[in-house]
Amino acid sequence: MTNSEPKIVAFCCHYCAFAAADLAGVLRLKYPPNVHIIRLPCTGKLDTLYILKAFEAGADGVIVAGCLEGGCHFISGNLRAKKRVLAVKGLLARIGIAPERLEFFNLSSAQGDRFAQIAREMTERIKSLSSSVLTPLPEGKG
Amino acid sequence: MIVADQKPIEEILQMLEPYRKVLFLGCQTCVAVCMAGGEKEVGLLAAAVRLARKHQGRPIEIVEGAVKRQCDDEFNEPWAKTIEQQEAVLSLACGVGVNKLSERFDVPILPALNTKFFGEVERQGVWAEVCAGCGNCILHLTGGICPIARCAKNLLNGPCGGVRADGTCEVAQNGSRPCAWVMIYERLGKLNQRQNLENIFGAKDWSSDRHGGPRKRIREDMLLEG
Amino acid sequence: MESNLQRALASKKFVVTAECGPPKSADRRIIEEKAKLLKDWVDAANVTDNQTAVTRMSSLAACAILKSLGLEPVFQITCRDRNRIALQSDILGAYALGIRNVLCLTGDHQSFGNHPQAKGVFDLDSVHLIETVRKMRDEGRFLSGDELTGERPAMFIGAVENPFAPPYEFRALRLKKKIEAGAQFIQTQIVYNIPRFREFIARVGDLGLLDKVYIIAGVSPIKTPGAAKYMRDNVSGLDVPNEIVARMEAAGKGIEDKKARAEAWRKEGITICVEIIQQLKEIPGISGVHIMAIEWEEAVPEIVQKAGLKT
Amino acid sequence: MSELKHGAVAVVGGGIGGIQATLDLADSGFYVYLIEEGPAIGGRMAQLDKTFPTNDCAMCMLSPKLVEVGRHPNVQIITLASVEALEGQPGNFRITLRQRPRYVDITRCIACGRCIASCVYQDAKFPSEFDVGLGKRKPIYIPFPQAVPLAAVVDPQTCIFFKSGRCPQNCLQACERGALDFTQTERLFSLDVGAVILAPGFEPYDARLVGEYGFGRYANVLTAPQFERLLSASGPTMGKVLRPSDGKAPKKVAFIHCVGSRDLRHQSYCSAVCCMYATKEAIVAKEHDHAIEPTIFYIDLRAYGKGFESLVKRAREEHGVRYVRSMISQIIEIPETKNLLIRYRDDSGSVREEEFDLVVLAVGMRPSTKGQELARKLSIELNQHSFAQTSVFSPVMSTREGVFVTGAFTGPKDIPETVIQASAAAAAVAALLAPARGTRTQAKQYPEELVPDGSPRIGVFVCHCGSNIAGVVDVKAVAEYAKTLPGVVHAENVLYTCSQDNLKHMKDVIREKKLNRVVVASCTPRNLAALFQDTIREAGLNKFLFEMVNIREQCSWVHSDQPERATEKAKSLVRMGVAKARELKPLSVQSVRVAPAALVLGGGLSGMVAALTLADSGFETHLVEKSSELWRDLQELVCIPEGEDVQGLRAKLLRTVRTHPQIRVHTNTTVKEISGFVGNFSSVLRGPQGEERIQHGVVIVATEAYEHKPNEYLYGADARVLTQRELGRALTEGPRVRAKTIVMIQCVERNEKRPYCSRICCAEAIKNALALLQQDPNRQIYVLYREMISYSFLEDLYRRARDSGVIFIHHDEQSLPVVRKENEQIVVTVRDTRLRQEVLIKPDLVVLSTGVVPDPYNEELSRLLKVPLDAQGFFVEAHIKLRPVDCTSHGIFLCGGSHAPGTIPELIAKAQAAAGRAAIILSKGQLEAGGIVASVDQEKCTACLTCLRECPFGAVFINEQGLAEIEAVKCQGCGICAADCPAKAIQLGQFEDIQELRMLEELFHPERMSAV
Repeated sequence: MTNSEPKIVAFCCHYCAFAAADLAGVLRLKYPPNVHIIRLPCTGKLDTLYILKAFEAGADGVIVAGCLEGGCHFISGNLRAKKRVLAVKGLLARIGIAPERLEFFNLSSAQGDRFAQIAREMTERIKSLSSSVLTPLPEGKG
Repeated sequence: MIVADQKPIEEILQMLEPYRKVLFLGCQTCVAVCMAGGEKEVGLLAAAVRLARKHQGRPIEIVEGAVKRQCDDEFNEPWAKTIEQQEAVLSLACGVGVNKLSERFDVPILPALNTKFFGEVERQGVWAEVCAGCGNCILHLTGGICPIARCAKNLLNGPCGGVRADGTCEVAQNGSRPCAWVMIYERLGKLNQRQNLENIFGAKDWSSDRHGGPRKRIREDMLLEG
Repeated sequence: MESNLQRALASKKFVVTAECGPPKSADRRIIEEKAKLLKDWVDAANVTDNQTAVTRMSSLAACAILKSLGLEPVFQITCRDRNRIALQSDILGAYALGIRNVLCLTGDHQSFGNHPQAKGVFDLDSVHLIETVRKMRDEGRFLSGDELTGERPAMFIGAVENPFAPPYEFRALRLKKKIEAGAQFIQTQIVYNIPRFREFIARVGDLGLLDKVYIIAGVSPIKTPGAAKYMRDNVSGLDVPNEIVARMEAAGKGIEDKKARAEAWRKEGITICVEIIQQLKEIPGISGVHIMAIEWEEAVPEIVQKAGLKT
Repeated sequence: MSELKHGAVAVVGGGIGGIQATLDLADSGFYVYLIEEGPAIGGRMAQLDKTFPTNDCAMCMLSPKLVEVGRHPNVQIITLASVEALEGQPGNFRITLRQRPRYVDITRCIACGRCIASCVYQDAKFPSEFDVGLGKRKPIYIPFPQAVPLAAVVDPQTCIFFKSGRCPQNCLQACERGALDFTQTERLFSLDVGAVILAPGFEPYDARLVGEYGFGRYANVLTAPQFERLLSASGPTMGKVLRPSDGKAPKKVAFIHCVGSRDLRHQSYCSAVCCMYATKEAIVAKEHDHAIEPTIFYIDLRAYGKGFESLVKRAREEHGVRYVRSMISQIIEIPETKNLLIRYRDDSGSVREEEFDLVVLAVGMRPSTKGQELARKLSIELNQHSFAQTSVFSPVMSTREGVFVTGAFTGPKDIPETVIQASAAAAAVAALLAPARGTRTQAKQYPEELVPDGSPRIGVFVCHCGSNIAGVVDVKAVAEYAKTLPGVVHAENVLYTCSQDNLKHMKDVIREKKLNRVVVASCTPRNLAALFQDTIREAGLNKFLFEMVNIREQCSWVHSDQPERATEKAKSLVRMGVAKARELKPLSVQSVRVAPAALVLGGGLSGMVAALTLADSGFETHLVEKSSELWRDLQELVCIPEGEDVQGLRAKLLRTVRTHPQIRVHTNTTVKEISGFVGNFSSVLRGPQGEERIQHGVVIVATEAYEHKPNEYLYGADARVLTQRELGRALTEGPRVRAKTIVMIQCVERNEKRPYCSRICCAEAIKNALALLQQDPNRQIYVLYREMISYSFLEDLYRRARDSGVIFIHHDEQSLPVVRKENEQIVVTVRDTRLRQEVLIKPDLVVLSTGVVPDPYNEELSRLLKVPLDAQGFFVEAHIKLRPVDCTSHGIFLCGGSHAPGTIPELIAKAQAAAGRAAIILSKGQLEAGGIVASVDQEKCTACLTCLRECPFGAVFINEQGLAEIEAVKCQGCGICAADCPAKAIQLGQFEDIQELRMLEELFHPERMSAV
């Protein structure tokens, strides 16, 4: 890849976030192409491992997007996912990866603009972080 | 079940510092149930360590696996070849597993967990110590609630003066644990067995606890040799 | 009867004991100063054993110093830091140093002190410790049954009880156990709530224990309204009625000058303490008071005087 | 009626009610014509941003239903159509429809929007119906993004071509699919149906008619439906609350209630939903823009439904919504600022003037003109308010046999009430047409499934979607790239993957090249995945050996400004899709036989109605009642409406139930155990004859609610203090009430513990008050209340009571009335908020409206059925809006007072609805289990119970080996268990870890692939 835009994976639930991403398209909104969506039936399916694997695979940022609170089609999947994301953020911080690279969002299927906005915001946020995820630390703590 | 906690990732990374080729071996029994060392945790920890090491510019090669019970050689045996090819093994089992692997293999076996206690699942995500494994059970006298494990001072003759007005123990932060003796008192009331409290419980014989040195249990009729 | 405290109690005197905390240093002069302050005003002084699990000069050593200065010591000994071997050994040593009163406690949990990393021993609990001292004294045997090979420690054995911690109904029963184990005198938790204390004493009476033991009620003067509130809200096992907090607050109200206000509080604190002592004196079965003026030993003479306890 | 009945049904009206009735019928073996006046289904609900009381996103709930209707094999949607005539009789109707031309062939249109972009009108300039005039559209437009059918429509009223005939018709050229057809003409045609359901809905009251509020004249006065669009993320302002006059964010927003409602100059009835939707809008506005300060001006705050009370509480306490009880007589616009001046009476009684930046009018519901016309054409009667005439005992039956009515056509109501009525109407139709079930529907026949053997052979179809994708993405390059990916044996470009000719081509390729996996790179899987899955299944592949890659909505449409990078991204997405496809496994779907019987728990009104509905539909029904009699006490469980022969209803129900060949009544019987799952329950009943085990496919919980017996106000201590039910009994059964002065106290013991509104008490009090006056017009009757809940047509009753001299005294929640005895005289004091002073009354009789409490038996049922109760002991439904009578556990349905309190018609509709929903399962005969469900690897399971504790659907159980196992029929496929399993013993079909991880691994590693 020749562009310098950060690579972002967005785990989206089928009913809300993925639908919102579709709506962003229907509304012809624009966001950076390096946001790649992976569809899950529900963010409840999001194994915390996927987040770490995404970073291992070279992602600079990870978005997890589920339904609005109280609006999960599977009742509580988004609440579980939110907690998992919080836990992984803590872990990331401790292994030298800025936790800001990972974020959980709630959005409804009607929020196409919000999805595009999230994609743009995360891209900007990660751009503003000093180093890329896997650049060696200046003092490779031996 | 044995309840354990994963060590802080910093400590694990420090342990792994000299090594570049390591097996992360989980255990699918107690520590899987308490979400410290099952296959899922192996995957997570391995990914985190790989990321951290890549980050440090010193990549590490990790083989991931989990066995049914690390405290039995037979379950570990299928991993023998793999283990022998490693510079070290990070065991995500309780201390028993680490000991067991160390007895069997000449490779450094590193503990990824802090083994904590025998516990119950209070509710999902919360484990509580309720048995101390003292080797001399008196639960029939205390309404099934163990004062050795559940009282911070191992008291045997009733609660100390540090019970909060709401019946919680002053040692536990923000009232997170009820006083074991208040529980025993109430439970015995329900069972109509408060008379159990009238007599003095004598001083405990701690020789059956691990204060008597490392313990061993032998069942003669099950011995295969001799 | 080798204990002066025991003798005073036996003579039906309303006794006064006070607390004497050893220093966080090796400085014996501090003990000497406190002894001087208390000497003429109390029947005995309790020496605390690494109170609240903060490391201080050993209570055994401090008792020996008091003894040498002519003040009757009460040797407080806790189960937190010693196993049964050390406990019994210290009892023997204490007796050999002339100490005649021992107060057996379980001890505050180490997590509250300055070494929360310490391993708590808790080999015995306070009831076991009482029983152990009694056994050494009366049967000439150690806890294990092994025989003492000479002089027995003829200790006057004390214990504590907190009437203000739940389960309240159980507290009298627990006291009974301690008496059965061998406790001869009881020092209670600080009393601020007189009605609840009366209830406790009534229960103790119902169990027929008032003739079997001397009960010395704990009291403590309050220095500031802040301290009162702190004790009310944060110290488990203390029952400070709102009314006392209100009185402390009222005492300083409208006084601008800091010093004058502190003095007003101090006065009110002592007045409250004296009032409590007077009420306690009226309760049948109470044999004395134990004044815990922690790091405020100079208040003791004033309290004793105002309460009319100096004979 | 000797003729055979038709197995098809006409549902008129494509709002949420029509959609629900359609799906219920189509799922239970009937063919449905869904007839919609407009260009798309969805109705009013589609225009809502959120719904009360949970503030769930309306479109999120509705959109899947729209899609479901759109592709249901047993549904034909007929848009732009109206009913002209109905001939024949129940079971054998012929319905004549008039369909206006769309000028767009919906089978060809792919909603790409090129025609719209090319229209001679460069800017949208005509008010959009969907955005209630706040947004603009062109003459050719797509009604809304989620519309079904998703196709453009031409409005001949605004189209230049139709107006002047002189138009270059750019749209015709722009359409790559040849979908536009300006030669279409109006069509008149007839269909044979067995029954008709009318669901034409309502119209918002025309705010212009309430002149004093200046709507239409003042720029910043909006109606609530308009405000709803402002709040919507897909609305004209993208969810930003902005003033129409200057596009600025308003700070102070006023909501005015009862606009057009409860007003003899307009509509005398209460519109039933405005109090709640205004509260919802106030909260949502506040959430969108925290600076907004909402004020609600109301007369009575009618928060009477499930969960309403807590929404109002949240509005007040958490969101700081200000409620002012004051009627507003006028709004004045300040010309300079376009701000609005409102004069009102504050709590202290003084008149105040306050300036607002924006005013929202909570307009009421009025009967739609379409509905009135429909009634005329179908010869059904309307009531005095021009809503469809129904009877208390047959709430969804019109005056013409075989024609059913539902939703807001029968009176103002909210979404759940509409959905309940829709299911009730569907159930009634299903019962009527039971013999014809399945005669018009056909099960599709598929060839035997091939077992995929050997390595993956993947076929990749990259869609151009005309220029929708190909105009941005180099689709040829993507297909070429796909060919290089491991496992891919075929890749090609297709102009339109979804076209019929291509679907056939796909099947041929699958056979020729022996493909065992298919990847389609085109649009969103949310719409067409099912179509492609069906296609590969027709070619003999398991339908789960399919992966769809979205390179339109999530690529070409959002990256049209960066075509090269869009192409790169499309390649990445295809690479991921192929990576996943390599790991796909066939998933089996098993058929599970359904035990064709129902268990109805509770033999009151609801239980009997539910049992009868099921039995009439042809299903064996066990009706279980724990007491010795069905509907033992006439008055105990229900509120008797004025002038209705409930005694007669009861007698009739008892007779029919007792003699029905399909009903087995078990009185004096309780349930000892219930095991199994949807389709296959097994229960043990314990009755007088001992224990009996029955097999049944569904359970309906129909326990009722009882009148609460209070502890205060001298109740039980003085014979002159009665409850409303006790008074009702005395009025009907004697002895004659002698009192002259009567005080009624409402909301007795409604407090923190029992915060909910019981919904029926106000009407019951009014009815009893009127009855007392009828006996003796000289009586003095006082009703002390917090809010009068006389929603919908009950408002007329309330007005009649006021006109008859009943004195209504409002008091605050904080200052409750006091009842005491002074020398044997009862004295009631209360602080009257209007007079602002204490009022003292010396009544001869005090009547307490105490509300209802659920059957305590619920607790045991909740345990046996493993379904939850709420904090008050009422059963909790699966979804408060769209699944009001379903339980989260499949196969269990709820009705009766102990699901929620209700009036007799409400209870009857709910019982019919529950029976109808249950009958869907029974009518299937077989249930499908499997597919995208989780399963446990028994070798790996450590029985930690995490999955058991977490599953929101109770699908996990511990098997005989002591290990976790998942009941495929119950599993909904969310994957929570798979994600949290600490032993990694659980995998979710189609979303297995290996599949997800492969996608991640290859996401950013194109180089890895080229090496292969």
